[in-house]
Amino acid sequence: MAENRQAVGFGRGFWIATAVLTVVAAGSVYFWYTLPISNALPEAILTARQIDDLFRFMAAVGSALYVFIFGYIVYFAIAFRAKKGDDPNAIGVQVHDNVRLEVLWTILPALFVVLLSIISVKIWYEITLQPANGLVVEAIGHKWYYTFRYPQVHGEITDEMHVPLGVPVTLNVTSSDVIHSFWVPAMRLKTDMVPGMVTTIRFTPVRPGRYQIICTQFCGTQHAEMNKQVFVIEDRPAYDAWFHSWQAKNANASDAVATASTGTVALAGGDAKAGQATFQAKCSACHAIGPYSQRLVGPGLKDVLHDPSHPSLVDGDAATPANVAKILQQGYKGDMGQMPSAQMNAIGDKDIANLVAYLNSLK
Amino acid sequence: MPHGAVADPDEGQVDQLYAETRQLRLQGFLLFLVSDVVLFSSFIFAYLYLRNTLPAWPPPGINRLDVGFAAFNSVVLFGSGVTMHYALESWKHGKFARYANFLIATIVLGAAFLAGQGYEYTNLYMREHVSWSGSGAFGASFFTLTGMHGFHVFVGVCYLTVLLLQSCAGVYTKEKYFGLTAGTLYWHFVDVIWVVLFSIFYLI
Amino acid sequence: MDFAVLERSVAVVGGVLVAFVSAYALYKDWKTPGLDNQVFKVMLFLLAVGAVLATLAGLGVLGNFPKAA
Amino acid sequence: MAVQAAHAGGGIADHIHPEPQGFIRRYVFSIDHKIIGIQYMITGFVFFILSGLLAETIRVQLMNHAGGFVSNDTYNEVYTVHGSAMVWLVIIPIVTGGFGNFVMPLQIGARDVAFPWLNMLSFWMFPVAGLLLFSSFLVGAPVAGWTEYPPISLEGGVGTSMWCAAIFLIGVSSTLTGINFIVTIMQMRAPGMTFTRMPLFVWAQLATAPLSMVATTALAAALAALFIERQFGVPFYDPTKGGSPVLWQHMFWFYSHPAVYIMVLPVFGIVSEILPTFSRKPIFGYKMIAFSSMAIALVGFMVWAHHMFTSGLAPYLQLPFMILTYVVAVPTGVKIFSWLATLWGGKIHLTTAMLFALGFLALFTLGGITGIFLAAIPYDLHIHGTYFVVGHFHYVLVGGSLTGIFAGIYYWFPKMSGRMMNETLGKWNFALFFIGFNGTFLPMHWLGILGMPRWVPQYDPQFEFWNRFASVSSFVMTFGILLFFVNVIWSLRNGKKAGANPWGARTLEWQLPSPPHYYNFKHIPNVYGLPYDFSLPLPYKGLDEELTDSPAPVPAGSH
Repeated sequence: MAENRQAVGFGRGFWIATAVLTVVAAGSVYFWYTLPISNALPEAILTARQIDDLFRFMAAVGSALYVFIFGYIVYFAIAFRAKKGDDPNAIGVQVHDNVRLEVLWTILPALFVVLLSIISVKIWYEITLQPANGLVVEAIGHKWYYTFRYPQVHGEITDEMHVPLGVPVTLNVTSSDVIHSFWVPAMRLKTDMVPGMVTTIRFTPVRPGRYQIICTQFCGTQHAEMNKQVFVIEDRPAYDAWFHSWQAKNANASDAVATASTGTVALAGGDAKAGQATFQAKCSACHAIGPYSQRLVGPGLKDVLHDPSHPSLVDGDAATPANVAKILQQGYKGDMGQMPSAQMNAIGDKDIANLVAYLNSLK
Repeated sequence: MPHGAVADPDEGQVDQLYAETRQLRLQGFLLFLVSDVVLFSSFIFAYLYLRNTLPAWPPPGINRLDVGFAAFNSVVLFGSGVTMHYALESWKHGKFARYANFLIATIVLGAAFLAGQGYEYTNLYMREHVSWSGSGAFGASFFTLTGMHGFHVFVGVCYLTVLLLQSCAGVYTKEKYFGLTAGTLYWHFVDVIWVVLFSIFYLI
Repeated sequence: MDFAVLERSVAVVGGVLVAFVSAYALYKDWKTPGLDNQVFKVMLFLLAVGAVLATLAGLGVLGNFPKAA
Repeated sequence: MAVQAAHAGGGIADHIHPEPQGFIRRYVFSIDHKIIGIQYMITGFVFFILSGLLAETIRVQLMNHAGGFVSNDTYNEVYTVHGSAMVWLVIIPIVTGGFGNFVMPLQIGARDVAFPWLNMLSFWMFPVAGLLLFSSFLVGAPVAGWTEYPPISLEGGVGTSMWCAAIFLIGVSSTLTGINFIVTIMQMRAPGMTFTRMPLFVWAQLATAPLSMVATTALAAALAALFIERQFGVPFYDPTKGGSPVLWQHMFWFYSHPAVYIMVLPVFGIVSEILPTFSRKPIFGYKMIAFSSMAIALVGFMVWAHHMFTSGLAPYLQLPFMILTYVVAVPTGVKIFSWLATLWGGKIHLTTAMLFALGFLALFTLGGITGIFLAAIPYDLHIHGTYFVVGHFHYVLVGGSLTGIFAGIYYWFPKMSGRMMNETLGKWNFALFFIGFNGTFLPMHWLGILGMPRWVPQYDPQFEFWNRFASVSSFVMTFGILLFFVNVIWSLRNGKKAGANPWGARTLEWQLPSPPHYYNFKHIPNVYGLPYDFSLPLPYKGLDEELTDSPAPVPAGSH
């Protein structure tokens, strides 16, 4: 049996094939490690390089492995084929098992899995643990466009997204209708924009330029046209100019749609009188000015801030002005329907302050 | 054992064959119940998931479900599980009259449970204004799950009635009564699902 | 008599009864062979658990009662 | 006869009945597993042609970066129905209902499945579901892709509800088939056929059946919820009414990841039969292959959220899903290496069936490797929802499952019809399919990495070259597949008579005449060994006499 195996299985052809495949596999490893990915697709943020390195690692190992598997398939199919002159009833080498070999090819992939897990967890931590102290931007998906909110800019910016070079960005994304997605290929980052949910990604742009934002989650007829661009601007004054221009442009339109879901609202100087008017216009469809039990859609709000039997709000937080403001700002996904966020209600920070002042004045 | 013993069925090993086909049907029926359990589990997962994503449960404006009546109604259903168990036991021991009494008791208790649930639904809808489609995830998960369970109870009541009629008509014998076993399995399954539903809706 | 108290009392008494009977049935069946009987045993056990839960709920240990308004 | 009276409910003795003579009872509403298996295949291939046409519509649209062949909405309908039909009406029914029904009872030495009537019922749900799905085109088919994520799938007309109903129906059919197969394999194996003597195809079906049973039921729940939300406004998924869109994704992928294994595991079984037969060698590492099927099935239930890395799950929830997905690589690797080792030192007969099996090995391996890229969260954040994904799952489902299906048809066609398929046509079929397939789907990986999202009727002009390349290649592939149908139809009439065992294979079904008798086995044989030892005598005793001593012939078309 042993000679037979030598002659049939591990003859010169096998070793030549193995040598050729090893060279090809080494070549493919070299190919992936030297492939200039950033020429085809720039690496625009700090972690993009590492993500590409992960790709190189997987592609190199994967293609080397594939070269061997495919190569051996072809080689075996040719080398061991039944030839014309063969005995028609000839059979192959009758081996069933080889414990050492099987252990080997269980352990090796398992080790690869461990290695890959370590590498990907490490990179993934770097992606999720990007600094949170920089610029906070909010991106909102609509059918079929994106808008953005910046701190100190009222309303939504319908222009392209602008970020200064080197400043960490915290991007909160959400959607106003169906699920969209926010993908910047050059940043190797993507997150779904799920309605009713705020998802956060963080990145630090390190390469100036203009990059596509693409929606990858099907969102309707014109899904394919849902694109925008993000400008990474090296020239700080230029960024500031763009920023101020939007501050000016949105100065008046501001309170129509306000910043939501991030940052706390300044409550000082709320005007109860104005709040009452806003309440009539925006809240009275669902809330009565009566006791808690006087329910329209939501509960009665007469003594929402001063009712000892209801010390906490629907979200479980204590009934304090700041927490009421938070609900007004972020909305609340309730069950009789949704308490709309400030964005959906089209009220601004000032309105929230007024409303809180008004509610606080009721006793 | 695989069916070597039936290689030559012409010899008429009827009881052997009965044992074999009974085993087939038993396994098939149990697997059917397993897939039904998965169906319920999926909806239970949906309920717990939705409940978990909301900041407060029950949502504002909806009172907690009345556990008192539910406990009463649950005991009715659990009691029917016990009577069903003894119905099958009686059949196995050849006490057919006792069997019929227990089975009728089971059917009555099952129907009583359905009536109780109807009462609870009416109460929720009329007094608490909780409805299937108008009360958010609460109404959706509560009515879908309990409704599905109620439908299973209803099917069970019908199934047991058929079994009662069949056994009166002499379909089953003291040795061959797989239909009754299946009915008992189904009824226990319905009970046990309710243990879970009762816990997750009324107790937590 | 308050209907609510009645239903809770029935739940407690019935729950104890059902729990005991199913536990007894489980005890009697403990050594029966066969796939169906194994399943029955699991079911009886769960039934007993359910009855205990219902009893505790009837006693007000578990679950919430609507506040007497 | 007393026997019949005792088993009116179905079961083993059913096939002691006389063979039905009427055409309807014999070929249409048949309870014979062989006929039902063939019915599954024919129906599946009819739907395959229809959804193949849809696929070509997609490729024609994408010839031009601005689209223009069909409107956006039509395009969306086309790929949605293409995906849904290929998954639920083509691959799953053919590999489980088709091959499982035809081959599995023959291989375990049974006269039929455990519940023949249930089997017929499951089959007839399938064409009904198919008609329901395709007729949704008349009222406006669903548009949101085969995944139908809400809230977008809550919009639109009744088409999406029809989609729900159709998939629900096919799901019930799949669940019942799963139950049927589990009981059959557990209870109806021939005497002596222990678990470690079962052919690997049977092992593969045994690993698949619980998946079809459990996972499909979970999908049924998700579909039922979507249906009642669409029709009655009951909020499960709509965030504005207190539901959660991510809930659907959990429930859908809890099914749809195992669904991938439902589509691929039986094909592993097919390949594990073909490779030893045409290598004239025992399968290498029988136990490891069988065990790894079960391991894949088990782990397959625990990895669903790797489709949801961009959906905003809590980060600590994502990690275990990534690592468990990597773990799937180990049993899959074991299988691939074992198949390679089966080839080593064999006497390989390169029949068309063998070529397709080798093609499966090559293409599926690549699909498996690209799967690792998608499992790695950091890289998935880049390529999720792009053409990389499209390329990947077509390598798994077309390169894997469909290639395996072709291999299986070329292999078992003689058993089904009694005639051989044409080998020359078959080899052209393989070559064109293999080349066209790679040309179509390989470039998609690179397109995805560079930034081409999926589900788009128009795209950035920079991707136009490779899209055209893919489209042209897909025409080549389609032509190759066309040759397959030509071959089947031609061979049904003109193929050489096959005889009982044209390939010299050793599993039980090849020890019966082609096509087998209505009862399969007049006498159930005794089994006392694995079917893969080519140096030993056949491990069966008590087979019908006229066949046991016919010598193993040379496989036709092997030179």
